[in-house]
Amino acid sequence: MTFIPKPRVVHPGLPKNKLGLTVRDYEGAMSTLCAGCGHDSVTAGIIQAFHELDTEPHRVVKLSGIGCSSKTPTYFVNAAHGFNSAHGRMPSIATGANAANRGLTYIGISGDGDSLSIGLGQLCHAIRRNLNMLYVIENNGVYGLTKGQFSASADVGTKSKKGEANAYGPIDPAILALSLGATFVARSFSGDKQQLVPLLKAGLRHKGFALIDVISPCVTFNDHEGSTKSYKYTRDRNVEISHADFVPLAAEITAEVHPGGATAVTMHDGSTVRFTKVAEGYDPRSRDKAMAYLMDHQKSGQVPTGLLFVDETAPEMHEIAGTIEQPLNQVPFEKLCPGNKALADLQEAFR
Amino acid sequence: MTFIPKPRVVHPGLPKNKLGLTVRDYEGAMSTLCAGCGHDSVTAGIIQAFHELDTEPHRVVKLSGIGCSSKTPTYFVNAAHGFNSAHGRMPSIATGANAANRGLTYIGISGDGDSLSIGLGQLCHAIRRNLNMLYVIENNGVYGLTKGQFSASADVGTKSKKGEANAYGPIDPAILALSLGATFVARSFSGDKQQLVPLLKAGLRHKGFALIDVISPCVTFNDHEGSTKSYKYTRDRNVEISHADFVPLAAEITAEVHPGGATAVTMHDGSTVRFTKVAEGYDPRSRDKAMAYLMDHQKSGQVPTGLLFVDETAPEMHEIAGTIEQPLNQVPFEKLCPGNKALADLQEAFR
Amino acid sequence: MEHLDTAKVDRVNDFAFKIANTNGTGSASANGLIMQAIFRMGVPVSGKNLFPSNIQGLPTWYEIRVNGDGHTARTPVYDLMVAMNAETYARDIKELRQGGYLLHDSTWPLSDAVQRPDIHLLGIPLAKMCRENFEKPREQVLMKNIMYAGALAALLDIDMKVIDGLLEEKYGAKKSMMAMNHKAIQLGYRHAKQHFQCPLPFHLKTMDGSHSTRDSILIDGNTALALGCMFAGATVAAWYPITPSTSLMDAFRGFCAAHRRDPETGKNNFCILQAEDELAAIGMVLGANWSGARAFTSTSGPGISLMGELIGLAYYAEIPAVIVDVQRTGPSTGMPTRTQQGDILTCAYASHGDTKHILLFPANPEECFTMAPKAFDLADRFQTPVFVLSDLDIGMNDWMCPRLKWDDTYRPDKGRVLSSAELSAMERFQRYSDSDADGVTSRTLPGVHPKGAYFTRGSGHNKFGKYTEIPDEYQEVVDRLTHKHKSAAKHVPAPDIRTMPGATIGIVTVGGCDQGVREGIELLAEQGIKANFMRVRGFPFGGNVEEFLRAHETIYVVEQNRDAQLRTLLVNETGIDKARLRSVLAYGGFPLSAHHVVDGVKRQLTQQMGEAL
Amino acid sequence: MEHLDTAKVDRVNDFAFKIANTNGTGSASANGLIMQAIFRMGVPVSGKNLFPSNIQGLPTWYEIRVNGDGHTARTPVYDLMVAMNAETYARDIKELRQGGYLLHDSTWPLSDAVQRPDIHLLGIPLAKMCRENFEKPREQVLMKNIMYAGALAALLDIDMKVIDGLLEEKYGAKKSMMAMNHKAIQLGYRHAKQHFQCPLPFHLKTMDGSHSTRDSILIDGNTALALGCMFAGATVAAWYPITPSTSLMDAFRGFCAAHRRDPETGKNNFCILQAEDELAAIGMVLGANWSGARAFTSTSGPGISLMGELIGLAYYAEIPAVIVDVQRTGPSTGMPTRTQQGDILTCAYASHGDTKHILLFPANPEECFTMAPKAFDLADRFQTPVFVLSDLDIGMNDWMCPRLKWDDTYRPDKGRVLSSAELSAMERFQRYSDSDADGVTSRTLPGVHPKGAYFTRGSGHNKFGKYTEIPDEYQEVVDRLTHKHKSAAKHVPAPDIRTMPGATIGIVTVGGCDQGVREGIELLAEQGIKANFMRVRGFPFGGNVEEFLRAHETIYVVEQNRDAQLRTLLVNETGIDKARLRSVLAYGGFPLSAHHVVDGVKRQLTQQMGEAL
Ligand SMILES: Cc1ncc(C[n+]2csc(CCOP(=O)(O)OP(=O)(O)O)c2C)c(N)n1
Ligand SMILES: Cc1ncc(C[n+]2csc(CCOP(=O)(O)OP(=O)(O)O)c2C)c(N)n1
Ligand code: SF4
Ligand code: SF4
Ligand SMILES: [Mg+2]
Ligand SMILES: [Mg+2]
Repeated sequence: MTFIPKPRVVHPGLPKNKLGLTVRDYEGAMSTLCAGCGHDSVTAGIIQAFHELDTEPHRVVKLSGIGCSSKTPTYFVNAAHGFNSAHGRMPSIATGANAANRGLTYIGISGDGDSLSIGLGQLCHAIRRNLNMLYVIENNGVYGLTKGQFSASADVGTKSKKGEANAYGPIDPAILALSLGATFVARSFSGDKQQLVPLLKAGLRHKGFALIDVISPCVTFNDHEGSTKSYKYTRDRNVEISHADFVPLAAEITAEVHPGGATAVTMHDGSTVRFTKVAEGYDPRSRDKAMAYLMDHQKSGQVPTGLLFVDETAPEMHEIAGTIEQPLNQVPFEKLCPGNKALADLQEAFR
Repeated sequence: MTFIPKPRVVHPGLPKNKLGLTVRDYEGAMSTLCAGCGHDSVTAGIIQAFHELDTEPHRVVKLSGIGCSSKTPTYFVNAAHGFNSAHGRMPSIATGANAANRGLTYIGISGDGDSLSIGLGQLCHAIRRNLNMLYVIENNGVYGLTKGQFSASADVGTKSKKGEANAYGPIDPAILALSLGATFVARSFSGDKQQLVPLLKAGLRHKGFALIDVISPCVTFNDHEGSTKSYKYTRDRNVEISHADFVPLAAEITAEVHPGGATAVTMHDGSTVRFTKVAEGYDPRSRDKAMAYLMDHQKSGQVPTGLLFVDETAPEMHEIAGTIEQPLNQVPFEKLCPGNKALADLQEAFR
Repeated sequence: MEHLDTAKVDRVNDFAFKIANTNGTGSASANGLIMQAIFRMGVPVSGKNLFPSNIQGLPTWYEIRVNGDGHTARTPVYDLMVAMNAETYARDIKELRQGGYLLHDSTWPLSDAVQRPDIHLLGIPLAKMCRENFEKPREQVLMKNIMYAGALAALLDIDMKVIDGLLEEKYGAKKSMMAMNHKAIQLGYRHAKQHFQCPLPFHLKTMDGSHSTRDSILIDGNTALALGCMFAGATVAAWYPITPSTSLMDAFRGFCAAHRRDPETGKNNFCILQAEDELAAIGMVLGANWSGARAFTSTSGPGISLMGELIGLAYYAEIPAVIVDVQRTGPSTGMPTRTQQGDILTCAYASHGDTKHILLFPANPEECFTMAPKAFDLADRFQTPVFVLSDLDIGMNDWMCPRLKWDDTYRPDKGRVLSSAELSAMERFQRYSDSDADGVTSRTLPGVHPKGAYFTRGSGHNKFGKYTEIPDEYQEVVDRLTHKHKSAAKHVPAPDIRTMPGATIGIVTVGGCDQGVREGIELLAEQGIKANFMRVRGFPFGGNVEEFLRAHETIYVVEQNRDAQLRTLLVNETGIDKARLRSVLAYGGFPLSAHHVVDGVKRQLTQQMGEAL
Repeated sequence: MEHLDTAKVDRVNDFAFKIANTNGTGSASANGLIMQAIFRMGVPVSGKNLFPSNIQGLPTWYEIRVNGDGHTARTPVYDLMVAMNAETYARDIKELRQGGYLLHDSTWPLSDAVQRPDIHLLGIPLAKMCRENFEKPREQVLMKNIMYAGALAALLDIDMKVIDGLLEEKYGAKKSMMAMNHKAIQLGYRHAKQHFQCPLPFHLKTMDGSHSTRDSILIDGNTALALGCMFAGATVAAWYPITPSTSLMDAFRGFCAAHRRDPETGKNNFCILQAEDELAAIGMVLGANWSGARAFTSTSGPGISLMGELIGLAYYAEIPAVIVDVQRTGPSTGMPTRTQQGDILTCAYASHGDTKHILLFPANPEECFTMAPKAFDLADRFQTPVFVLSDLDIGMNDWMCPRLKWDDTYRPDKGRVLSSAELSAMERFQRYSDSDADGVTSRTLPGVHPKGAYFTRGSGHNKFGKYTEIPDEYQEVVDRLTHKHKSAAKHVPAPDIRTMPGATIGIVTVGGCDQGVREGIELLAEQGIKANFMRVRGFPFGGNVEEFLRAHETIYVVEQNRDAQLRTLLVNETGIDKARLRSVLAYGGFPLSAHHVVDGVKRQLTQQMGEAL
């Protein structure tokens, strides 16, 4: 990937956020993905989300594994540190980075191959630790960068470009996450920015591990007739079962409340996630109900999307570990080293 | 572990199975585990199950990873090939062995550390392939062989021997397996042979991946007051929600049928699994119901046991792959090598 | 690079040209068409595809070298550049020799990047002609490439009948495609004929006789290796996709589908498992070989690192395994679409603790084919992992090589595996006893016979296969493993040694460097520097390797990595004095070319003279 | 083993005894009690715990050597054997020197296994006495051990006041425990006094002055290394349990709990993560160091193999990391509770592709402590992984060593990390440019300043940190890495060199072999064979390592692995002629003892003479 820096044309008209930054200030290098790749739309959504959240660009840490999807952190928030790590290992690297500095905003971008095959174990354990980060799976049902092999999220019967049908059952990241006790589980579609952006914002503000499974079609290897991860298939089957709006702290709440069921969830920073549409009998605050609903619809071939489950109360990794508030990488050495006197004293135990 | 061969005392009285073998013929080397270790009871159950199934000992393949639990294949069926592999890698090695020879009976023994931490990814993918084997997790909530660290199956709040409480949420192998589309999911308790043996038999006869999560207390590191994997705790909380009897092919069916709900499932070899007791409204043939039930009870602190779910219809790995019936390691070379003539012909494509 | 200036101007069947393009535009088929056409004319040719680690829109190059004498190593200087990618104009034009030709799309004015008065410009308004002749945008993109192919046919005197034949074979069925391609070829061809003086001073001439390609095929190493695995009787393959090894497993699947389906049942006489990662892939391979099937995996550097632990298990528990490492540029993710020989040491000593492995080093697709059965035979005979170290250049580029032959009398050497009969006859089986002269003991397969049962483990065991923590019992087994590894030296392929009367210098190399080094030696000879040649083909090293080293005071080891890994292995594993071995290293990621060897050797020779003075 | 016969009979503070037992019976506390009591008497002592890879019921041994001159290496011959495990009688008795003593439980008749007229039997009806004096079965098991401790006190003249003191410290609080232990000690003590002639000819005598242990502590290497990490300012630790490294992280947790809790909030100034496996553990360490914390992991062989891929990422992306490898016997799972130095090469060249790493080799707990901060300083300064290669013997056995000291003026060398101020002052930050003389470039931490942002990648990158596939740009970076690694030679700990007037032979060793080799050199000197000593302490090797090698015609390299890994590394990475280096190898899993060195060197010397003739 050669990085042709985008000409920073000044658009006086562009709206500024609280930091006085325009959306351009959240962009990255020019994408080198295929024209029309779903991943580029997700990147656009991420850029908008950060802008609307008034995030300080350099306080963001963006991480990824290996894959076309994992290349995308290069394409947003240039002023943020990025780590394009190794295939399937981003969760552990994000865990370490967060352990060292809990004060930053962590976003991880992965693919279905990166997360559900080689990286499955690490993903599951990051969920278990409730690591405080937004984890986006750009799910296209194939290994894009290695030219189109089926991934573990490929549905039974979906056809490869050469026409072979996949026979192995899929791993549904949302169902998996729910079964592992994830505290924020959502699914969206790269083609639906209206839905995606609020979810990204909510996920970024969630305290703990926020997983968003974004169906993000691979135009080159998995967008053909017979594929269950194509734009067309996803558009047709996509049913939004709970639409969430993100309402920043102290913003006036305008969205109209939907009748009955869940209405809103308050995030730890005081902002709220407001449900303007929830399927009958569905409650995004109930893990069991969410699970039951998803498993039921897995068979139907529908693709339920939206904020599927959220629990803002569970402790995240540092709360569990009892770490100090101050980022560990900023604790002065004097506080860390007990010194020679203490050393002399403690050695009495070794006499 | 030094292997003091057990004196093969001849017990004329011991009952013989169809092969004329007594239970002693299914034993292995003397156990070197701690006196009272739950794993030894599981071993005893396995020995009984094989004997009652009239299995030819040398047609069994026993595999394991690393851990106290993984040592146990040495302690049963001496006449079977055993493979004590590497930590967390048994599923892949079993997959390869089975790929090479589908004609044998495969049993894998693992621990909660071996399967839910380092081996989690491989376990999940073996489930996904519906690899034809019985996979037993001897679950004690700790790493026994490395002296008692919490494993990923340790419940929130359970106390270590030193008194520290575990803070991370547990991974429940049964719930995980259901969410991944496992075709046979059961849970039992090393202290309940009545329940365990029929489950082992059913699992061995199941076509596809049979997972049995056996709570198997570690007397040395996790059997104390405050542990949620102790003998006492498990005995008190263990609720059998579906009792299965295994009825071999053509054996007269005697077990009385329980009122309503599931009654029996026929295995691919014609034998039947008969439910003599099933909780009200529970149906071990419904994945959704089973999942809903387990998730519901996870909170209650109960330990639901029994045959939780079974689907005998799903294709196993070789059916999915379309492999010939004859074991691949026995196909004559003549059938495998196209020969020089064919080579000459196919090279026209490279001109 | 001196050949720049010494480049002869008028040459038949001896020149090189390069096509610069953008990936994802379908240029591959146009480039392949030309390459194949030249090949069918009987003229020795080689193509190097330099593509990015990306799917669409980045620079990609295809280099074609034509050489009547059969030299097919990469050459870095070109007589003709087909510059289809404005983004790389500047870089591309630099690679043209003085008096070279630049074929470009004159639809737009040439950028000022082109500042070389000493080259000839050949402008064709390709984009414009496409717009005028084809409707669909995609068609316009694809046909632009076919069009320059047509122009090249005219400029280089490629036989149009051959080209038509190839198109016929490819599109015969699809009439519309056929028509479109034919039209594009003609458009390019005619335009060139009309506007340029064809052919150019360097051009093609149909060849027959000695160096002709009549009895050769055009094949890449991954395809050849896949063929070899099928012929060797491999039934189980487990892998995880990774460039540049992926095409090997694709080819294996293809060949098995064609030749391994049971006629009666239509079922597969093979089982290919796409694993969840490389740790699982190698685990599957161990399980399958342990059960008596021939199983292999193919991967590249990162996969080798991940397989480390289980490779040690296979070594210590003595389980056969064939591991193909199609090397790419490391370390870490490195440059996935660039070549290197950087895993030699990692593979030789893979895994923690004391371990040593068997390595095979194919140099070209032909050896990829022949070394595959060899690898399985060695793995089975020595009950241990065997690595086949190919690389991206060998594996993914099309090489011209003699038609492959198969000896129908070949039968797999399964090594010491006890049959049911043998087992029932014997008193008692003990896995690691009864070592033969090579240090190999007999093994058994699951399910064969009750007496054959034993417990395989990676933990300490004695010669009976029982767990032990007793020093002597442990040492007895690992010492036998040392002996076993040494014994393999007699069985790995002997080195390829080519001597020259009066030569005192020795040049040692490995794998894909073969062509470049041999051409380099010819060029050096022309300059009066005579050298003998040895290409190592296997590890552990046989006696003749050490002999060759001892026979030369000064030895240059040519290899494609930074740390002189072959040299290190030679120093570790032979008695040779390190000081005699000097390194010539090329590790930028492109295939080796003769000038690397010539320049490297000459630089050091003059140095030495300096020192000598 | 000649010292058997030459063993002097009457010796004060110079003897060895061994306790054979079954694991899980709580013998550890009894053995520790004796060991500590001798230590408190001021007498140099060492204990080697030979335990099985199992939790309960298998043979376990504890060897105690007492040596007034301060020799603490393992000795394989014993003056007294406390044989508490009938299963191993036969083996245990073999290890007694002529005229040695066997202390056994005479509750039952001695098995016929005991066929040595040349030793003295000391029978005590321990089991019987336990049954008579203690009720609970568990008590009976535990107290049996305390009872033989009492007997040993009488037989070896251990100061009873010291023992009472130790019991007081340990059980002072728990009166009942105190009483029970005291009773058991007395029972054993009195029985010995009554029935045997105490003390035995070899026995203890309180020591003061030069070699006395007054200013020493008794500590294992894992504990010392954990201390070192805490003092070095490590805040993040990620690990996966594995013998023999587990106790290191346990100790680190303990120290942090005691010294790293924020007084006000009670919150932790540290974060210890029990990872799901070693791949995750190293990933966490990379992430944390990348973010500017000091982070480390501790593991053993199998873990190193699993970390391979990410170690290569750290090397190429230039991320600091400290990796402690407490080596155990390989390959594969090997013998988890036995020691070896088998990961030297694996660590030096870990990961595929061209990689080289920095290694530190502590020889004892004191160096474990001092090398911890050194490791972090080197990792931060050179922005690369640093391995600390300890082993099971150093890590898990109690060693006598001088009290540890800490220089309060020490401040971490964080290397070239740009501050927010520096960044805002500079025009533009480029990650891999502005290399200093050592080949180190400056880095930035996330969240510090917008100008500091860059993209870290394991894929090909140029000096600006941008993705590249261009040969020159790629080579520029990896060539700097070569230079950077070389530069570290000046900064790793210098070798420990000890010369002897008139010595011509050189003996080179590493790590835990230190004690055995130095004692061996003394013994050789007594026999007229003079040798100089060098213990390598770090890699890359500094100039003085090569100097020492050049200065000796004949060099013996003593190490604990099968494949002469240190020798190989010396040959690869210095200019020394391989032929000069001969190996003395001990790799059965037990700690090295002097006789390995003496026998090994003498055997080869006589050989050479033979050759010379
Ligand atoms: C250890 C290792 N194995 C294999 C690869 C090759 N590889 C690169 S990307 C990829 C899969 C990417 O699939 P996915 O995560 O779904 O991303 P996508 O390209 O589909 O967005 C693989 C197998 C690698 N880079 N590293
Ligand atoms: C690669 C690797 N890492 C770590 C270890 C150390 N180890 C041995 S057993 C074990 C955990 C065993 O726990 P579990 O699977 O629950 O078995 P249990 O002993 O509890 O029955 C570990 C971490 C190892 N053998 N290999
Ligand atoms: S290959 Fe697929 S996933 Fe990769 S960039 Fe192209 S469209 Fe996107
Ligand atoms: S430590 Fe625990 S798991 Fe291991 S053998 Fe003892 S009781 Fe069983
Ligand atoms: Mg994908
Ligand atoms: Mg366990």
